[in-house]
This record gives sequence, C-alpha cells and structure tokens, in this order.
Amino acid sequence: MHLASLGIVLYAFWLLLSGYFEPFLLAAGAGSALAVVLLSRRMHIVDREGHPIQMIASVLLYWPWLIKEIFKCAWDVSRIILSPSLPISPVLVRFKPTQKSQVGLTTHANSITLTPGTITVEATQDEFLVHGLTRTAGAGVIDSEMDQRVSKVEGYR
Amino acid sequence: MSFTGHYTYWVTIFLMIAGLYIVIARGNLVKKLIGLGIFQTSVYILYIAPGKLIGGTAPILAASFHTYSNPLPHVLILTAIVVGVATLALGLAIVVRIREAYDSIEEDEILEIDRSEGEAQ
Amino acid sequence: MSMALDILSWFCMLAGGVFCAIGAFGLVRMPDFYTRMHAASITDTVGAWLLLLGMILQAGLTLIAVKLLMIALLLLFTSPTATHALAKAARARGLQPLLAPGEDPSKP
Amino acid sequence: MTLLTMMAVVTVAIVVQRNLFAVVVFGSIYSFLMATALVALDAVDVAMTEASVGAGMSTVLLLTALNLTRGDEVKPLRRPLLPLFVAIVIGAALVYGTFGLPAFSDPQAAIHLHVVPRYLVDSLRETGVPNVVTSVLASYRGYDTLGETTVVFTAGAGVIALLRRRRGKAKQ
Amino acid sequence: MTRDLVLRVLGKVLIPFVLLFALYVQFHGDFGPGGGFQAGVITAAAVIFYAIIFGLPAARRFAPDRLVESMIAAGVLIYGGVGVFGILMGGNYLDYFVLAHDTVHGQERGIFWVEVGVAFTVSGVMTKVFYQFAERRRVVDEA
Amino acid sequence: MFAAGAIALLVALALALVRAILGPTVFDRLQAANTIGTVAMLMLAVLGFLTGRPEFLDLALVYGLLNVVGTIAVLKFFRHGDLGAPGEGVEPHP
Repeated sequence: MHLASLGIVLYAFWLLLSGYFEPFLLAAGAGSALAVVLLSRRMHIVDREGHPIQMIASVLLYWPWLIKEIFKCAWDVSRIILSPSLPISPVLVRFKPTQKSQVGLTTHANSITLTPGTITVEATQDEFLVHGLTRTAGAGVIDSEMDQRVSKVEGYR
Repeated sequence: MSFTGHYTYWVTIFLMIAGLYIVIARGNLVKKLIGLGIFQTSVYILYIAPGKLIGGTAPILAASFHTYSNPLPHVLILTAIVVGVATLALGLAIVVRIREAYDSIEEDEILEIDRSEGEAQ
Repeated sequence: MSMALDILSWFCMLAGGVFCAIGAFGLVRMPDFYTRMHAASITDTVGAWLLLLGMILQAGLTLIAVKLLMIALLLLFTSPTATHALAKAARARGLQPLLAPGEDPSKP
Repeated sequence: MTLLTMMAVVTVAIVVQRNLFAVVVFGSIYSFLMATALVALDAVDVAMTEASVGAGMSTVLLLTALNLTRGDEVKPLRRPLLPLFVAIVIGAALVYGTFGLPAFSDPQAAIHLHVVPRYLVDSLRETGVPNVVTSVLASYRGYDTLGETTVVFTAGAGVIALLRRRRGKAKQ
Repeated sequence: MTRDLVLRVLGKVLIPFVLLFALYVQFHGDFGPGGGFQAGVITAAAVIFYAIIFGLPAARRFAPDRLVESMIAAGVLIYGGVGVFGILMGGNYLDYFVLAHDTVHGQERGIFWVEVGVAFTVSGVMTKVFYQFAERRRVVDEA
Repeated sequence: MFAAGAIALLVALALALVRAILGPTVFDRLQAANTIGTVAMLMLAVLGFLTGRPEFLDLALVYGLLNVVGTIAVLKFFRHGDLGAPGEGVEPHP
C-alpha cells in the first residue's frame, strides 16, 4: 500500500519535473519510478515514517497555519536584529511533547525549528530541548497551540 | 586592455597562484591536495570565461535564442571535474597510506624520517 | 490584472530580498552561535519563500511554477533538519549557549 | 564578477586557515560560489557537475580521509618567503601574458571561430539533441569521453588497490 | 545516527526523491542540463547519504561491494560495447550513424547508451571510493 | 525586478561570507556555509529568470539536495568526535 502510493507520487514527481510527454520519456519515467520503489524497499525506508500517507490530508490544513506563524515570528526576529540595542535574552527550555508517533514528533520539532526565534536542540520521545532567542519566544513553545495542532494532524491510530 | 575585459583573467591568475602557493609552501599533504584543487578550479574558469558571450545564453538550443555561449569548453571541463574528483580520491588514498607508513602527513617530518633511516643503513 | 500581479510579485521579490539580507546581517551581528542560527533561519524560510513566491507569480500556471514550488517544499523539509542537526552537534561538542542573565545554564 | 571576487576572498581564507576541518568547510563554500559563477557564465552543465562534485562528493571524501589522518596543520610556516616570491613572479608573468589575450566576451576571439559554429548549427540536425554539450560530449568527442571514463575507472581501481591490501592483512 | 529521529525521518522521505531525480537527470541530459556524469554523482550521493544516516553496514546490504565493483567495469564495457557494436554494424569505432536505420535516430541511441555507461562507471567509482575510505577507519580503529 | 532580487541576494551572500571568515567555531562556519548554499540556490533561480531561461531550476534542486547532504555529512563527522565515522554508532536495522 505504501509502495503503491510511493510509486504514484514518484511518477507524478517525474511528470512535473520533465514536462516532455513523449512516449519514450513517459515509459522511462514509469520504469524509473518502479526501479526507485524497488530500491527503496531494499533500503527498508518505505513505511509509516518514510512515506506518511496517513497524514497528507490533515497536513495540508496545518501548513497554512504554520506559514502564518512563521511570518509573524520572522517579523519579530527581524525587528530584533535591526534594533540597535539587540534586545535578546536567550533561554533554553525543556518540555514534553504530546505526540506519540515518530512522524508527529519530527513534524513538531521541525515546526519549532522553522519558526524563527526558536530552535529544537534535542528531540526525543520524552523531551524536547528548545533554544529560544528571547524569553517570551522560549516560553511560547511549552504546551503551545502548535503542539495541539500537530497532535491533531498526527491522527494517531 | 580594459579593466573589465581582463578582470576574469586576473582573478583566474590569482586563484592559480594561491593554489600554487599552497602546493609549494605548505607541508601538509592534505592541504597540498586542496591547493591542487584550487589550481584546478582556476583552470576551469580559464577555459569557461572566454567562452561566454554577453547577450548569449547557455548552449541548449531553443527556438527563441540565436546567440549561444561556446559549448566546447563546457564539454572539456565537465569531464575534467569528474576526473579531478577521481584523482583527488586517488591522492587521498595515497596520503592515507603515507600516514599509515610514517604516522605523519607533514612533508618535513616524512623527509626527516627518510633521512634518518638512510643514515641508519 | 497582469499589472496587479506584477506589483504583487515586485513586492514579494523585494520583501524576500530584504528578509534574506536581514537574516544574513543577523548572522554577522548576533553574539553567539545559537543566536546566529535564529537569524539564519529567517533567510531559510521567509526570505526564500517570498522570493520564490514572487517568481511563481511571474511564471504563472506552468511547470516552472511547479518546480519553484518543489524548491520551496525542499527547503521546508531540509532547512529545519540541517539547523536542528547543527544545533544538536554543537551541543554534543559542548558548545555552551550564551544565556540571558538570570538563567541557570546548568538547569536545563 | 562580484562572485569571482568573493571566490578570491575565500581562497585567501583557505590559505590562511590552519584547521583542516575549517578548510574543508571553506572548500564547500568555494564550490558553491564557483558553481554560481559558472551559471552566470552560461555553463549550466558544468555548474551542475561542480555543485554535485564539489559540495557533495569532495567534501565527503576529504572528511573521510581526514578521519584517517590528523586534523590540524601543526607546524608554523618556516620559510614562506621563497615560495611567495616564486608565486608572485609567476603571477606577474601570467598577468603580463593576459595583455595579449582577447577581452572578455569578444565575439571575434579565436575560441568562437573554429569548430564551434559547426556544432551549434548542425548539432540538432545531425544528432537530434538540443543540448549541444551532451551531443558534443557523447557524439562528436566520443573518444575523449571514453578516455575520461577510462581515467575515472583507473582512478577507482587505483584507490581500491591502495586501500584494500591492508584489509587482508588486518584479517590475518 | 539512526537514533536521531529528525534525521532518520528526513532521510526516509528524501532518499527516494534523490534517486528519482538522478534518473531524471540521466534521461533528460538531451534536453536540459545533465547527463551521465551528473546522474552518476547524484546517485552516489544518495547512497552516501543513506550510509551517513543509517550506517555503512546498512548501505553495504543495500549496494554490496560486488555489485558496485561490477558497475564500475560494466560502465566502461557498455561504452566500449557501443563502439564495437558500431563496427559490427559496418561503421567505424564509436560511429553512431549505423546504429539505426535513420542516422539521427542512431545518434540518439548511441548517445543514450554512452551516457548510461558513463553514469554506471561514475556512480560505481564514487560509491566504492567512499566505502573504501569509510571502512578503512573501522579497520584501523579495531586494530 | 529580478535584478533587484539578485542584488539583495548578493548582499546576503557577502554577509554570510563575512561570518564564514570571522566565525570563531567550525559550527559558525558551517551555518554560514548552509546559508550560502540556500542563497546560492535562490540566486540560481533568479539568474534563470534574469536570462530568460527558467528551465535551469533543475540546478537549484541539485543545490538544495547536495547542500543538505554535505552539511549532514560534516555534522555526522563532528558529532562522533574525531574518530566519528559515517557508519558508526548505529543500531541494527529494525
């Protein structure tokens, strides 16, 4: 099931990259997608983690919110960079994320890192260690809205 | 003879000289290989920069363009880059062997060891 | 219509360029490694996306726009991973972050 | 042009830097700048190769090799004057030589007149391949490329020969 | 580094796309930038990425030494074979005109196979060289 | 428009280069290298539009992919100390 979906995604990727719709290239694309699927299976990288189809629908709803958040934070950090006094107060905070699956944890960690002003330094099942540029940014990641949203996206079964 | 007309040549020569300087002045063998790499890249620019035509475009034929930059240097350098990395690997392999034989990758120390061994015999 | 698109993409390109430059400027200005990474992540996210968005608006509904979108997605996946790995590696090597006064560095 | 200046700056940094890891990082930066400069010079195929080889492969190879050797250049410079002098003299001679060369982007330069117009005009008709670099690489200059491939093959064989014997010994 | 969950998930997501991209570069060398050399290097980079994230033994299980070594030789043989095939079809060595009824078609076919040969050799050599260097450290460490 | 973007990117490139040269630790340099990679990738896309040949975006993709491969290779190397090897410290595959 994951294999088939990966194959379809890869073939779509090929078509979008290529833009040439000659029979030879279409066939080559199909062959390549098939070969890559087989190779990936050989690498043991096709599973719920490597190809998380269970999340696709909900992740599309999550991204716009994330992007909005990123813009907001980027604006704050830019103001900090440009202000002459450089008002930073770096902090390290630890907290426990609520996600259960690996993909959910990764999404959460990456979302935190993507948001300017906070960076995930360590990410394990039990605990995230986050470096914040300011005290408020650091405090903002604990039990945040992001946490709840990622947990919802993850839709763990 | 204008400044802009010859600037690329001069940067190329600067890179070449920097690479040459690293190769002859530095004793560390890995550093020497990196210097050789810089020398090599200067040759790439030396070949490719004269092939560029202002107003020209990359030599992939399309109906809407008529001036193309010169494809021949691209071909020569394309293969040279891959050969360059293959020879870099070969050089590094030799350095690794030297390190294992002499326990050093500094040229002076290696020469010193060679000399003392020669006197001992 | 195309006029409005042009203005919008102008705006995106300019804003993206400015954000990239601000991020790089922060990279130079910030006092220690961890804070510099925050600055760099502006370049990686907002600056890059705005630039790409400007170009997508120029390209219109073509395969070129799709490729630009792919680049944006690639950045979405790779840049946080690289940043995270960098931070983790730095911490594993014992590089202590500069903390605000009043924060206990040994606590976390 | 600005890119080329930046490359020169990176080169100076490489010359001055003693920590070999930092040198490798600079090498990867250098390679990115180089590839961007190549795109500006219209050499897209070469830029692709340089990006993949310089930033990916040689960084990895240098790192793995550094692992087997030492990380720092320990020795201070002893007599940098003579090599510096030699380098500067050669550089001056080369700069003198550039005065006889055609200026940048001169369409009448010898490089643009010889066989290239033929490649550009006839390639699509003769080979059906729009990318002239590919057609010259694989068709018109097929022998060259065969030679290059053989060189890569030989280098690979050389590395295998150099590094494999020890493994046999270690097993004994 | 398999323990690092962020890296592992990224590797799993990214590697199939890198491999497909390498194949895309290989097949579209005729139309855009790319070709055998680049495709070979990108393929090798994908394998090396896998080795970095999941460890050398896993990479070796995926692409065993024997396979990689035979790829090196196979590439040169394919290239040379195209030339010999040209002779068999009544042309000179590395003449592509004779490979098909139509000269243009023959050229395309010849270029295609030559690029395949180049890609095999380059990716084989790069992967093998990486294996050699990476494995060597282990041997020295154990000794 | 594209020229304006290109100039801004050049400025960013120069600033990142300053950090790479100043950077007291190797990690600073790596961060700068990563930023330079990203900026170079954007630069390529902009250059493609500037010269009217946007099909060179493939190149930008190559940059992005190899940038991350290179960075992670260096990091892996540092994480495991001087003897850290690609291929060490790995759990057996599940």
